Amino acid sequence: MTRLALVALTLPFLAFLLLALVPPLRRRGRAAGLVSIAAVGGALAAALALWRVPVGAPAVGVWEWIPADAGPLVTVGLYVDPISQAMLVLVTLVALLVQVYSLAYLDEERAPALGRYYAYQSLFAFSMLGLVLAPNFVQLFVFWELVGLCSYLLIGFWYDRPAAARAAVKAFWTTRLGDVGLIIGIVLLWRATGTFDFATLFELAGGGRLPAGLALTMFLIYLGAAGKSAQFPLHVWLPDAMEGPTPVSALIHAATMVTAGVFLVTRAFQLFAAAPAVLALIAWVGAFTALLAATMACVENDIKRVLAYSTVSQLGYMMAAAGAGAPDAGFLHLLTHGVFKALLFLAAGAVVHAVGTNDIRQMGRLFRALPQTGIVFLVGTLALAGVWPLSGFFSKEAVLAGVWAAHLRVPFLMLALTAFLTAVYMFRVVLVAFFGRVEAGGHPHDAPPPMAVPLWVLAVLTLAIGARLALRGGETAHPPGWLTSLSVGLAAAGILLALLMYQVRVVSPAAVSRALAPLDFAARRRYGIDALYGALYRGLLLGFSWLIGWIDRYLVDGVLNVLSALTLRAGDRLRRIQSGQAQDYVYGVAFGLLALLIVSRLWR
Amino acid sequence: MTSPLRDLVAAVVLLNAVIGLVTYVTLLERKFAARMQSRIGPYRVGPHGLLQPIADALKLMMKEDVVPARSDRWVYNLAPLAFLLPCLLIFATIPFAPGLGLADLNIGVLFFLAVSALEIVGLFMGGWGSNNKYALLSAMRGVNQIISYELPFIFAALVPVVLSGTLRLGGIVEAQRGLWFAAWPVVGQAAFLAYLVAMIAAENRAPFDILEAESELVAGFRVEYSGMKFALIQLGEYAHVLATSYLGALLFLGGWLGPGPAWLGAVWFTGKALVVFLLVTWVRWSFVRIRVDQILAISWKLLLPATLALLLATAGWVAYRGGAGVA
Amino acid sequence: MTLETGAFWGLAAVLLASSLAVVLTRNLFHSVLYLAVAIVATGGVFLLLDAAFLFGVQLLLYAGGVVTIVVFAIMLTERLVGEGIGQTSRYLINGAVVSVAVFVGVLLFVGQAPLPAARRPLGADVTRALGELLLTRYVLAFELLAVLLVTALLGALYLARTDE
Amino acid sequence: MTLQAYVILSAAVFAIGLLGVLTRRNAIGILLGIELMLNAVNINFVAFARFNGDPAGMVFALFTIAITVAEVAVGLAIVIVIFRIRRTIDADRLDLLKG
Repeated sequence: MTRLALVALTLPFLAFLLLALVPPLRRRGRAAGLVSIAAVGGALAAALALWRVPVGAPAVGVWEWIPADAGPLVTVGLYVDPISQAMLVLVTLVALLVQVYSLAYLDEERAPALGRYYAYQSLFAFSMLGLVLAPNFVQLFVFWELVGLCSYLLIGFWYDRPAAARAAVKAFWTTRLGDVGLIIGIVLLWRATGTFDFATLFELAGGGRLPAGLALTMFLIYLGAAGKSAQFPLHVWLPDAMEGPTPVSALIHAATMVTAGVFLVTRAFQLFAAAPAVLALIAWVGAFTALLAATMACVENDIKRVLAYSTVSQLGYMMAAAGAGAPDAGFLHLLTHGVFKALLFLAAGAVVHAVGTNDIRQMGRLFRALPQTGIVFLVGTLALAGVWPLSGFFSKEAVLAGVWAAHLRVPFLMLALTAFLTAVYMFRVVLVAFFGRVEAGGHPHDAPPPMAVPLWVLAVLTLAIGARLALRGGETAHPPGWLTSLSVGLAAAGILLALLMYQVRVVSPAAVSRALAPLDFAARRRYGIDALYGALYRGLLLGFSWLIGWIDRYLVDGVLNVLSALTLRAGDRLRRIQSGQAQDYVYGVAFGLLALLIVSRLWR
Repeated sequence: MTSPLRDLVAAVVLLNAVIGLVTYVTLLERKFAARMQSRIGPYRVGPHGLLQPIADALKLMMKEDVVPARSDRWVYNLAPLAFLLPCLLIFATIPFAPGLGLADLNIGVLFFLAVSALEIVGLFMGGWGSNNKYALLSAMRGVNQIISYELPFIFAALVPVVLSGTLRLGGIVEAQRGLWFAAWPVVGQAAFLAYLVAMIAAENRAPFDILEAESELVAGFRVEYSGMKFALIQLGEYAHVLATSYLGALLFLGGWLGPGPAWLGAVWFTGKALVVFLLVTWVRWSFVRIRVDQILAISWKLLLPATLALLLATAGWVAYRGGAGVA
Repeated sequence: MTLETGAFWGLAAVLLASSLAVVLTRNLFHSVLYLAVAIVATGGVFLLLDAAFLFGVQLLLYAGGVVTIVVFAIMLTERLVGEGIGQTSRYLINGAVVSVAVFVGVLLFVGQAPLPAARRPLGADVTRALGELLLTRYVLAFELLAVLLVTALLGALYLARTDE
Repeated sequence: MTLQAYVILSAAVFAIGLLGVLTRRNAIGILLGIELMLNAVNINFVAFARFNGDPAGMVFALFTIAITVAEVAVGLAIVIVIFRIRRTIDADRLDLLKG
């Protein structure tokens, strides 16, 4: 069983090594892509095979890594349980589809750049799989950072664009900020328990033998998760990360990397459960993030950014569920969301590919030009809005149920409002872009097969998962009866409002903006968070730099200048002793002899 | 016996004897040279010209003493003394017979060499003090030549020392009882030959007399000297030649060893020394002068390596024999 | 007053006077001659100390050395004949003060040092003892000295050669 | 004579030589001063050797003499080179090493 997981893990890595170490292959571009796709395809096959194996207890395979006196301090290995099985499938599936999609999407890239892209992709797949399969915190952290590195590389894939380079750096630093907390938390946890191993830790947690006072530790670990999963206030990097290629956004910023935080919380939920305060904080922050991102999504005109805010919002959902003590609901939403958000991103990519712009105000009547894309986008939108019987409906309902069951009234209300807003902004995009009055420029046409096939696969999966969930019923939570109607009602109300505003035009968007003027004003400026960070960064860093500069210029240099001046002057004085005439030195010898005589006389 | 007074008396006696001997050696040379050239030589003063040296001395003493203008007066005046003194001093160590000598030092050979080396100081003082181009050139040539031949001379003189195993002159003589070193196969003869050559060069006698070289330098470093000072220089020169002859006789010809009673020793010794002297004179009147570079080449390229090798060979042979000396 | 005492005082007087003359005479040539006197006087002191062999070595080596110095001194004047080679002293007072200070310092040092009062017997044949010491206990230094001499000879030749 | 007398004589000669080294302006004059100092050292060696009854000191004096010869040779060579280059052997003007 671990062997299958190992195959899934190593195949992308081998592909990466191949692409990294064999330049001719990498420079071939398309061939490199095929190698990478083959590898991740193999990984998907292994993951699917692994998925079919029922798992009782988590299967763990370990090898020693960091030796210590009393047994190995750290081991590496594979940790296979239902969560990692599901994540394996999700990751490899999305990765495979994205890579296939990229073949067409990045068709115009130069071959070496394409080879580089696929090398990054393979490395990312490897990293993400390693993260998912990590049996302990250290390995998890290593792959966690590798994932961060790949994210940086892929966001900055078009490194000659200043915006992309800046976004890559921003994403890197913002997530690093959380990671500092994560590694401190890991070390603190190790000090408290003496182990990094999940299995051992869960055993301790299961037996209630965890040491008390873990709140700070778990909060620090949560910080890492919050950074990766773009939780408020570390969410600012994700919208900017849309500067990368769209497939990258689909892979990293919808389906896989950003869910790592949720995955971490889910994986370590037993540990978080030992710190209820942290759990509550997670729930509150998650709900708030969901609402905040939803409002920002309502006023965003960049189609990819709308999806990005939507992702932040849905991540908030998952976190809220986890925080509310319903990690299964959150994880379910993670899976469904991973599928349909990847679908939405890839569809948006197809739209962007066809139209050549990201701005929905310059799109319109695209449904006629891109019927296939329009259909799959609509499927994704409906799923995201939570319309029965699509997958999103069930997972969202499960989340709401979980939060409600945890008696978190305010977060529940925020999440409900988010559900409503989600429907509004998603349909705003659909209506404006696909059914709007503006004529899109150029001659948009449907995507080529390598792009279309993944879209259809994902759309079908979205439907199939929904159908499966509908048939099997919600086995994870038992929502109160009114919740279903509430969900459907919220979604319907949102859709209706969007229709009224953007299709029927009964309600003027401008009037709504005016009515909610302060909110609108703030949301359009991202609530000033980015500006605040910028100001903080500038103020703190530049102020600090200025201070350092002042100290360096006047204190350090001053002392050195004084020293050097003294040295120079003293040297100039001393120099005169050296007259260059040997006889003057003989005087020195004579004085030395005299001194010796005198000393020897005094010594007696 | 060794009271200072006795030493003083002995010194005065010896000094006068030596001076007298040296005076008549000049006559001997002149006569010898004349005979070689089928002349008669000095004949007017005294029977067979026997009083000629005394007449010469009187003449020189009465001649005007000329001091060149702008000469280095002190140096000029002291040079003859500085030249003569070492030449006479070396006689102090020569034992003319067993017990007949001022001091038989246990480093006799070395003393002889060391003191005779002082001679060049006087020589150079004369050349410099005269304030004369030729005199100075002559003096510099002399320094060159004497320093060059000092080493071969020392090496040659050391061969008997090694053979006898002592630096004491008396000891060296005693070691030759039975066989003179000059008669020793190969080693002794080669050393004696080298000694003669080095001696001629070190005494600046023809054919090594470039520092006099009448055709080039008029009369060498003593060109400006006249009167008594000239006489002193001549005296010193002949005294040095005679002393070296004595040393040669002592080192190679068995010194005072000879048939007859012990008091005859001094006579034998002087006779042998005169033989050496005549050998040198014979060479002097037989060969032409050679060039400066040839002189230096002979010393550094031939004589020095040869004598060094000879000395080493001698030392090796003595070591092989298992010790030196009379026993 | 024994002969040795008298000889010592005489030699000491000659040595000191000629040394002073070496240092103070304005004529370099005279300086060198005075040095010759000083060297001979030193040799005399060696004789007083029963080191006859050293006396011989001293005369033999220094006589050549001194005259060589003269020759070079003359070469360097660039004139074969002429006035004496002038040389002057500088800071004579300073030098005198320092020298006298060193002398006094040594005197004070010697004054308190425990020195042997009388001569100890030196053995019958000093020269033989010297030779044996040279070739046994100090043979390494002796050989090194030979190396030094050769090196100095070559070095002097190299330095003084004319560039062709 | 006592050893003190010889040592004092030696010290005096040494001081005189030092005076010459310190005050002479002519490089050859300085060399002469050095010769004097070495002579003084030799007197000391021999005197101590004699009074201690140990010929080792005389061996050292021998070494000193030989080394002096080497020193004179090299020193004069240096003087010649200096003269050739600077046309002077006035020690006051030989200050290329001035700091």
